[in-house]
Amino acid sequence: MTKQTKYPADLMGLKPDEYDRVLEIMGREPNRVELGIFSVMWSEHCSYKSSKKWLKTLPTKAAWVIQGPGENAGVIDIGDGLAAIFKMESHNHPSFIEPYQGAATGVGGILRDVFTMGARPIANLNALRFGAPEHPKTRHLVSGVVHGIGGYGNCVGVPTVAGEVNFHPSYNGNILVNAMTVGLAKQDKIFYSAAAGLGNPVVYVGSKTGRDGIHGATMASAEFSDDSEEKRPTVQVGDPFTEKLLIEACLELMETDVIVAIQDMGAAGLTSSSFEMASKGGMGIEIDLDKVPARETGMTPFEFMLSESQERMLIILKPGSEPKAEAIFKKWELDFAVIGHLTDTGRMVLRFNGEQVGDLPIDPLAQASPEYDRPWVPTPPPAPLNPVNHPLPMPKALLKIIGSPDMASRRWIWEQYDHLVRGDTAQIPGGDAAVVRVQDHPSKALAMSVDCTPRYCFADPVQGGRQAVAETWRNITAVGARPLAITDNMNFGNPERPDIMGQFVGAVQGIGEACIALDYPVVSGNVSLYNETNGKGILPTPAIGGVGVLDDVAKMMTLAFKRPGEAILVLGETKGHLGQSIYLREVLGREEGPPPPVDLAIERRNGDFLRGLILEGAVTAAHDLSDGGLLVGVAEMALAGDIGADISLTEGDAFGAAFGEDQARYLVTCPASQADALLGKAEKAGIPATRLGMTGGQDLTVADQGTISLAELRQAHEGWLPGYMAGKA
Amino acid sequence: MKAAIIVFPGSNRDRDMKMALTKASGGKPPLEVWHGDADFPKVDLIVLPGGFSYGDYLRCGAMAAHSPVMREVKARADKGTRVLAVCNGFQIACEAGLLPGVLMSNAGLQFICREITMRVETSDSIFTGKYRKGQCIRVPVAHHDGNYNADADTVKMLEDEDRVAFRYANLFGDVTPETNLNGSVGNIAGVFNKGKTVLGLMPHPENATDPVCGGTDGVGLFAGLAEALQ
Amino acid sequence: MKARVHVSLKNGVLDPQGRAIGQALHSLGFADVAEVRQGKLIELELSGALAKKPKPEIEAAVKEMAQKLLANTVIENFSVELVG
Amino acid sequence: MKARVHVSLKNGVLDPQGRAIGQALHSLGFADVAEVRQGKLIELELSGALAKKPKPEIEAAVKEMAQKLLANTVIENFSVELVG
Ligand SMILES: Nc1ncnc2c1ncn2[C@@H]1O[C@H](COP(=O)(O)OP(=O)(O)O)[C@@H](O)[C@H]1O
Ligand SMILES: [Mg+2]
Repeated sequence: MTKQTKYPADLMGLKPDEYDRVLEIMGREPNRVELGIFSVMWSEHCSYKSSKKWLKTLPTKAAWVIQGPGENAGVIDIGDGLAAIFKMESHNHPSFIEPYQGAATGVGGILRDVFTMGARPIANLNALRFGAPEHPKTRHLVSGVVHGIGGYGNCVGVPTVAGEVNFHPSYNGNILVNAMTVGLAKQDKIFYSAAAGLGNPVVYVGSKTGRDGIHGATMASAEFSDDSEEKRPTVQVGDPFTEKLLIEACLELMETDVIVAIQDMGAAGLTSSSFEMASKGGMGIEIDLDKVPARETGMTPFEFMLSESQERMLIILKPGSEPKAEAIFKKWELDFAVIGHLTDTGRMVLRFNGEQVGDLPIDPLAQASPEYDRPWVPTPPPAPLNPVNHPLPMPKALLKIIGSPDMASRRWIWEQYDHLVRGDTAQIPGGDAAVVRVQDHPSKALAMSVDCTPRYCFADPVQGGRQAVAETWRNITAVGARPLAITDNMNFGNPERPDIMGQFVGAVQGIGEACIALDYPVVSGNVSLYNETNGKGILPTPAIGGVGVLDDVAKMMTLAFKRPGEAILVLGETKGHLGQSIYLREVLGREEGPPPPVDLAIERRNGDFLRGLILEGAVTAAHDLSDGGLLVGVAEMALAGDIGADISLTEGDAFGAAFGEDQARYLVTCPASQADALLGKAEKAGIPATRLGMTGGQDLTVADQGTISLAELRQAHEGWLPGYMAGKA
Repeated sequence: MKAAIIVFPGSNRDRDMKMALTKASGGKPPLEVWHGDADFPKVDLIVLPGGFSYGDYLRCGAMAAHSPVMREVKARADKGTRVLAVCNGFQIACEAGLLPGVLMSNAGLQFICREITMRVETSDSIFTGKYRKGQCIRVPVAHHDGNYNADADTVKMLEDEDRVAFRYANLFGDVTPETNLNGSVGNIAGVFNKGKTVLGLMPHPENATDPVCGGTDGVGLFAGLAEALQ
Repeated sequence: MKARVHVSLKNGVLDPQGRAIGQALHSLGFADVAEVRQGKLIELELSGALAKKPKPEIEAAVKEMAQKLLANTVIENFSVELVG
Repeated sequence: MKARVHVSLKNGVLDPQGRAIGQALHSLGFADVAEVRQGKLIELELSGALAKKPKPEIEAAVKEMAQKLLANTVIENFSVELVG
């Protein structure tokens, strides 16, 4: 067939073959509004066209999953008729261009995804990745992002309780800002986005629409080059006060019985929200764009449909309930406008100034968006680790590690976040997982953590994917909670490159394996591709956010040493795996070897055992081991409790034992008199466990290796980030 | 004790305050008064809670200070109704002229959320009667604009009239530049009006009333009020 | 009719924001910046009856807005300027 | 030598501050305020060699400061004025 397609001068990001598809679906040439709609709906960001095939393979089911991926956020049953609703989302590109507003609006966006389902947001988390500290932009980006997250979260009154931060040169031109929100709802008050009811009113609420971030969704899917910094597309400005009003107004409306469906306006604003609602419900929709509240004069249909103005929602109401709903939004001083109604045509019809300005079929656009099976090559297995020498005495090596950019305390960050507001934060940042009480419940609490070790993922995406899931599971376990489900944020480079696509496929495989083995399904997530600058991709970074439940918050465990003279034990096997370790990188300057393998059956066995110990009150402190290994773990527990320790490393290679990053391990303490009983119990359960030493004093001493004072360790650990931000280092 | 919490659209520690007051009054929840309702029943204690009353984009508390409900709060305070103003509430009370001074940006220009120590400067008030003068208590702060400022004459007057309620200190009771987390004049964390019927403070005693979340050093303040106002 | 209200900290009131900007400028290599003060400039678009009044009356109205809300006269000064 | 840098949000960029001030003025009874925008006014006291240079050079230096630090040119405009 010879087709003579005349392509428009501006394809708005669509590929020629995608434009051919547009012609087929439309049966005619689209006008500018229609083309713009196709372009955002089919952008990577909205359509998941490169990732869909692989995401479908992730395990998403469990008895406690109420809603898996596909809605605004995932929903799990946490007992007593209650549900936890959560999701994570990226705002990488906007945050690089304008760190304060980019990060702030990232928080605003993820909050809306969660409260749109009927949940009261009770906690925010964030996973941040910056370039090398010495890169000239890094300090400014850290400062802006942290201020932005705090500026938004503090004002809306949702505590920011946990997160993670890495520095690596691969993020120099493309930082990652992933924000997660956890909310609480009653199981019989969960709201979905599928439109229903012929003729039902389509209602717009929240802020007015301006010319904000037109084409943000396509920008989020475009690779960066140096001159995109110069182009400086319009960035949205967040208004946390309005968001606060919107949360309260929506939750108040949800107490009534008038909502058929509700959806936030996220990326691609009115376009994607209206298409998704109509498509999910198999309905058509007619919108009168003159009715959309406008912030500026002279806005065009194109601008109305593609604006990414923040703090807006779309609601399908039961007929006749408009006055009741309007009264609530007026009380909160928010805009309220009926902008259209549902039809049974399966089409979206747009009107403006009395004329029809767009007419598109809904399903082909929303559901038959392109799906690519991108070519991929598996990541070659990493070369074995070359011999390792030990240039520094152990105390000096520990000092260097604990004050390194990736390991130093994040206090400077989380003290700028209100992590206490609402009065339910039982475990503040600085521990393994944050713990937030379930409001008005006598004993229940949620535990949450976000984790990923990108250097592992780069060396071996499958192991790295497993490890990221396992680490959140371990963190939640270490506070005594039962891990229930995860959300993911898949940050990768350009999927059109087979090696990058291979990283993605590998990570998805690893994540899936871990979810199955740990009974820990994926209930929501987000994909951010094209994270590259000038052809150089970021380290593959599948950030995982986990949520678990603690039935009795009084049993919550923390990592601080509690008393001098207690026994310190290690659960799990220490083999001394130094490949891809922090020790190797920070002390020897080498990023090499395979990452530690993750044996998921052992993960589960060891973790379940520890949780049992915590719940029966057999341990006084617990901490999972990850970056930096055992000695770093001991140091963190000592610093948190301001009590030193005396330990000995019995096994062969002392440095491997001290700094190896073998997985599935925990440190615990217990009264000295009960150590033998605990070891016996572990042996009976088939769990490797060893006695490491005793707590006490104000120093950390490793037999035969030397001593270092807590004061010196604290100085290095607490000092680096504030010092760096003040312009030192 | 009959208490009312004034809820502005951007209040966000109203719930924390409600939990603390409910506990202190033996399970009886306080009244919640919406900022648009200047008309509310007679109470023994009015609370201005923390948060970002109207977004606080101009100056913290500036807009709330001019809201209709604040006119009513001022009128009642003038007649002796007790007022507890915490964090954003303190900012509002200063802007409204219920308390002297202003709250400027923290000297470090950053939001600070952290548990701190404050020294009780007087036990001669119904707010602080359950504490010893000189006692050091641990409570969290969470603010960006807590830098208390007043001219030298005002500060002298506050001191002469025993109207400084709390100062930022260390656990030994030393009031030093290092313990001055936000730049406040004289490390002042909280002040009274003349007559000590109104207390404004930046730290959050309401977030220190539960052993599971934040400790219990703030309990004394609420227990004292409940006892005195029953 | 437009009015501009310039709100600045009174002399003698410490301006940490200004000082931080000054330090940042120094570290960027702008050594010859002796002092920095940061103030607010609030631009009001006036309409209706007010906009049609004689200038002195408009100015008085804007001054009242500044006094009541836009500035905190304990620590801030303000000045009003009418444009166009 | 003094320089003033006026930093304001670009047209079309949401100005939550300005909007909130406008609403507050209305509720105080100032009905005839149609729109409010809030900007910054940064006053720099210049000294040393820079202060002695010809005006166009000073202006260029201050513009560079604004570009690099004082304004966020993604969402803000600025203008420079030399005084005295
Ligand atoms: N960006 C952040 N925001 C809030 N808390 C953070 C952030 N980064 C790190 N933290 C907190 O600091 C502590 C240490 O972080 P991390 O080393 O990543 O923990 P872990 O190794 O247990 O996963 C955790 O409690 C974490 O929640
Ligand atoms: Mg951990």
